[in-house]
Amino acid sequence: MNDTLGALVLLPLGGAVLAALLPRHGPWVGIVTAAATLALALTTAAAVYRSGPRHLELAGWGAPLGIDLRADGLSAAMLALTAVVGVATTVYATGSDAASGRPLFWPLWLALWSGLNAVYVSGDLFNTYVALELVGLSAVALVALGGRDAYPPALRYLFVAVLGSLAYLLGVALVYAEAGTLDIVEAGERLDGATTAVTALTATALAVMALGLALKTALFPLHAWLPQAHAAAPSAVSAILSALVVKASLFVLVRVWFVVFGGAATPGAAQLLGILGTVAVVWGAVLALRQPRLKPIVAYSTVAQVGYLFLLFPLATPGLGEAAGTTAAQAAYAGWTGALGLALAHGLAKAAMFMAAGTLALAHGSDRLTDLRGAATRMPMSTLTFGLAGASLAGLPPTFGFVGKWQLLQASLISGQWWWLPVLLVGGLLTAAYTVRVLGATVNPPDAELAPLAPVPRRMEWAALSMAALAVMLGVSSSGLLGLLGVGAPVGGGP
Amino acid sequence: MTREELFLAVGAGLAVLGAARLLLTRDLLTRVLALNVASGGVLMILVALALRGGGPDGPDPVLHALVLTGIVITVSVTGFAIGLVRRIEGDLTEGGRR
Amino acid sequence: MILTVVTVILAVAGCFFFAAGTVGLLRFPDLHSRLHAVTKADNLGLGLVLAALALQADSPATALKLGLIWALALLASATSSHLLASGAGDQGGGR
Amino acid sequence: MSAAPVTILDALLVGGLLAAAGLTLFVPRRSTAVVMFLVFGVLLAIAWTRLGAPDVALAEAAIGAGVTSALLIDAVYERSRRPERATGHHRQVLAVVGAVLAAVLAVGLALVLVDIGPFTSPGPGAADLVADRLDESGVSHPVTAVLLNFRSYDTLLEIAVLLVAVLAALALQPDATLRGVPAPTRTPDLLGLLVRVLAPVLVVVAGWLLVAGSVAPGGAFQAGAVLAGGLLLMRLGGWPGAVPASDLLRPTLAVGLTGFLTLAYLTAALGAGWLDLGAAWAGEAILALEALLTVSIAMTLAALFVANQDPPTPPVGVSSPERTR
Repeated sequence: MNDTLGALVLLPLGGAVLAALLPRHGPWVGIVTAAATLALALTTAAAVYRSGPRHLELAGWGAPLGIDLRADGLSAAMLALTAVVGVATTVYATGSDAASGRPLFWPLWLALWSGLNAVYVSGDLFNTYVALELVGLSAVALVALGGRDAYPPALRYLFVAVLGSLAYLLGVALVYAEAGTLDIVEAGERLDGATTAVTALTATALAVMALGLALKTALFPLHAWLPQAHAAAPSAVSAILSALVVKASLFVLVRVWFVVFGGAATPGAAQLLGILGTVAVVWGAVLALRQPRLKPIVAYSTVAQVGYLFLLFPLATPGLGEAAGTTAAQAAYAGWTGALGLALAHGLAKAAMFMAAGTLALAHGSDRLTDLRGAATRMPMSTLTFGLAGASLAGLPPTFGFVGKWQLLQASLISGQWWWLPVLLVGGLLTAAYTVRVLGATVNPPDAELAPLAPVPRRMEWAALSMAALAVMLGVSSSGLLGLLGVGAPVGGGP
Repeated sequence: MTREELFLAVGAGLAVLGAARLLLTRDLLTRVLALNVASGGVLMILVALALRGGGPDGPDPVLHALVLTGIVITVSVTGFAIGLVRRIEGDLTEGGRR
Repeated sequence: MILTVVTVILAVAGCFFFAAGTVGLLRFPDLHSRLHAVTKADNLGLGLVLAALALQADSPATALKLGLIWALALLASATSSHLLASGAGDQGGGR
Repeated sequence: MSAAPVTILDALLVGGLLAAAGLTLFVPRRSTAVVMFLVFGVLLAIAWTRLGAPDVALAEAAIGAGVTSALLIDAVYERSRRPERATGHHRQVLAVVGAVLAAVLAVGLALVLVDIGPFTSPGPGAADLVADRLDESGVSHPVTAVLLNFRSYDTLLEIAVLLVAVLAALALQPDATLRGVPAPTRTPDLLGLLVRVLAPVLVVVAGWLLVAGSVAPGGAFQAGAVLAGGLLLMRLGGWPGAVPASDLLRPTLAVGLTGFLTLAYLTAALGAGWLDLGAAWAGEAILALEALLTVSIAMTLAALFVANQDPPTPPVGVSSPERTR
């Protein structure tokens, strides 16, 4: 059973090699690999939900000599999100070369998927670095598939991604110097046990790692690279980047913050991350409102939505090490499930939004809002997809986004950090505003002459709509998913 | 000051120098070079730590293995980055855009 | 003792040729004379330094490796300066 | 481990490193910057030997200084244009603030680092375990044991990174192969001679590095980099097929990762667990795997170099004279 953890990484990687060797059969290799990986991910998630975190010692050595793979509830949820969005984007990408960008899409995308899974199951700090580089390099290569205009943003993305990784690597070296191990859980135990006070070394290690990972996650004010790169990429790639890739570095930051540095993460630093997240929520939304084109709107929306996820740190950090049942632990647990649930909801909704934006742009030959008139009646499915996804992002009931925000609201109230409440409300309003602006642009004005639409394969629209529908429907039955996020969580004293 | 301490300090200097230059210059090739200098600095810290953390059998082999991996990753990134730089600048000279 | 003295003499002579070659590189007016200075002087300098090292080597195998290094360096520098010179000839002069 | 004192050589080395890095990053001429980077790479390699890391030194000399510099030099000599720099008050202020901030950061980081005492980890450190269990790994060189047995999963992902890098570079070509890159046309006789002499030597050196990796510094990466140099020389010296343009290219690039994955699948399928090499046959398995990796690494590095060269169309005019500002 535990062997699925290895297969989750090595199966898509095998698919990537196969797709590289058989360039003409890329779509088939992609679909088969995607289906198998989805099955593996769902099996793993079910196993974690039923019987707790999974653990696998690779090569038979065991940490700290070898590398261990681990999957707790958060890992399982991220694996499942990646697989679900991955299957949808795979189907979507088979629809059009313009959406995927040439045959090399397939090996690069499968390698990226493998890297994402590797990040989520890794139990080792340095292995995480290598996995992050696999994710970063293949993501940049996928952006570059967008053609000559995508090269400058791709290069900028590459510099940012590698600089972030280098900062992270420096932190790994410092942790190793202090703890003598690269295993994440063991390093956490040793750092916790060895130091009574936070040493300068530990603080420096946490600071450089947080800086590097925040850069890779595009936290304000380190976000400027993201909208360009995500908007310049082919649509399927944009969906993958916004829905999945930014989550990988956030996942690592969560691991590092709560597991490795549990004792060193101070409330002050957590508040700082929350404040930066708040600024991102407002700033990203304001810029999204000012974009004349659809894909940049969706890309700036990612900057804003990533900001919410950083509320995890101020809301959950005070509950570290508190016994189950205390107020602090309850608040932290609500913050944990809320912010990470929101990450899942954002993944689904943002994938839907970018895919819908892609089909609209493909049909209309442009993604300028002024060129999209009439889409509401002529491409109702794509427009509906965009609207549903926007509703989930804005946190309207009964969507999954609403559930996440509700949990964050609870966490703020219980922990007495009332100052996050306006952020949640204003952010929702701004999200609704730019969604409505896009929807308004698709309405058909009377007696306007409309250019004919280019044909778009139906499966592309279906793939997008399925993600949006999932983002809404999961809100109705969310308890299972929230429970999964709590399995093995570092806060809340266990589920 | 011991040899490890000297190289730890120089590694820190190179890492920061490279990172700062990467962020502050606009010349694309200089950015590639800066990335490599920063990477050299970080790897120097790892190698110096290996010397400090070594046992009677010599320096820490785990850190050396990590540095080897780091060098290979850096050259991969550099190779692709130079390709992008050349395409971008080829466009600039050719079409006279910007 | 004699070995040490010979080693030092060879090494110092080698360094002298390197220095001379470098001065030539910096001072000579055009590509061809620069190449002349560098390849001549540096090949000789490298040979002398390697000979000094070979005298201090633990085993004949090490000395042989040093000799191999010199042979490869000679070959490489001859080829590269040939390429440089003919390349410069194509473009009509030095840089 | 007795603390080694700083010698004059160390001080010179460090001074040279800082000077080379500074020149690399700040001289206006690109060609000078690249040559200074080459010097920086060589000095780094010397620094690694001073720090007791011969494996890293070999890799740095072959990959860090060798391959990277070849890529950079090739990039510079065809085009030496530097986009104009926006000058002005704003940018100068930014530069000064950046420099001050960087200096503060560097000093702070250096102070923290220098302050680290000898490792006092509360449990058994990874390094101690490597020494304890080296004889179960199938090789006697600890770095190779870490790379290809204890932490083989890291190396597998690293090989994947290399493959992704070369695929990414190929994606910049119009048809995702090397067919569009013109082979070198004119081969001077002397270069042909050099290639005929040097190519076998490089193959022998690569093979030696590969086999030596089991017991001494060396291994697939160092061997692969040396072999890559050989392949490129052969391509320049009149054997353009040394780096195949299309049909054979991808299989050669992927053979290392394919072999690694096959090993992983086999170990899992046979019930031992992912990448679990039995002590009885680990040595042979590692050597075979390294041989495949060497081929892939060599071809990857060579193909990166070739792929970065410009496609024939669109023709780029005579490179503009170098501008220094």
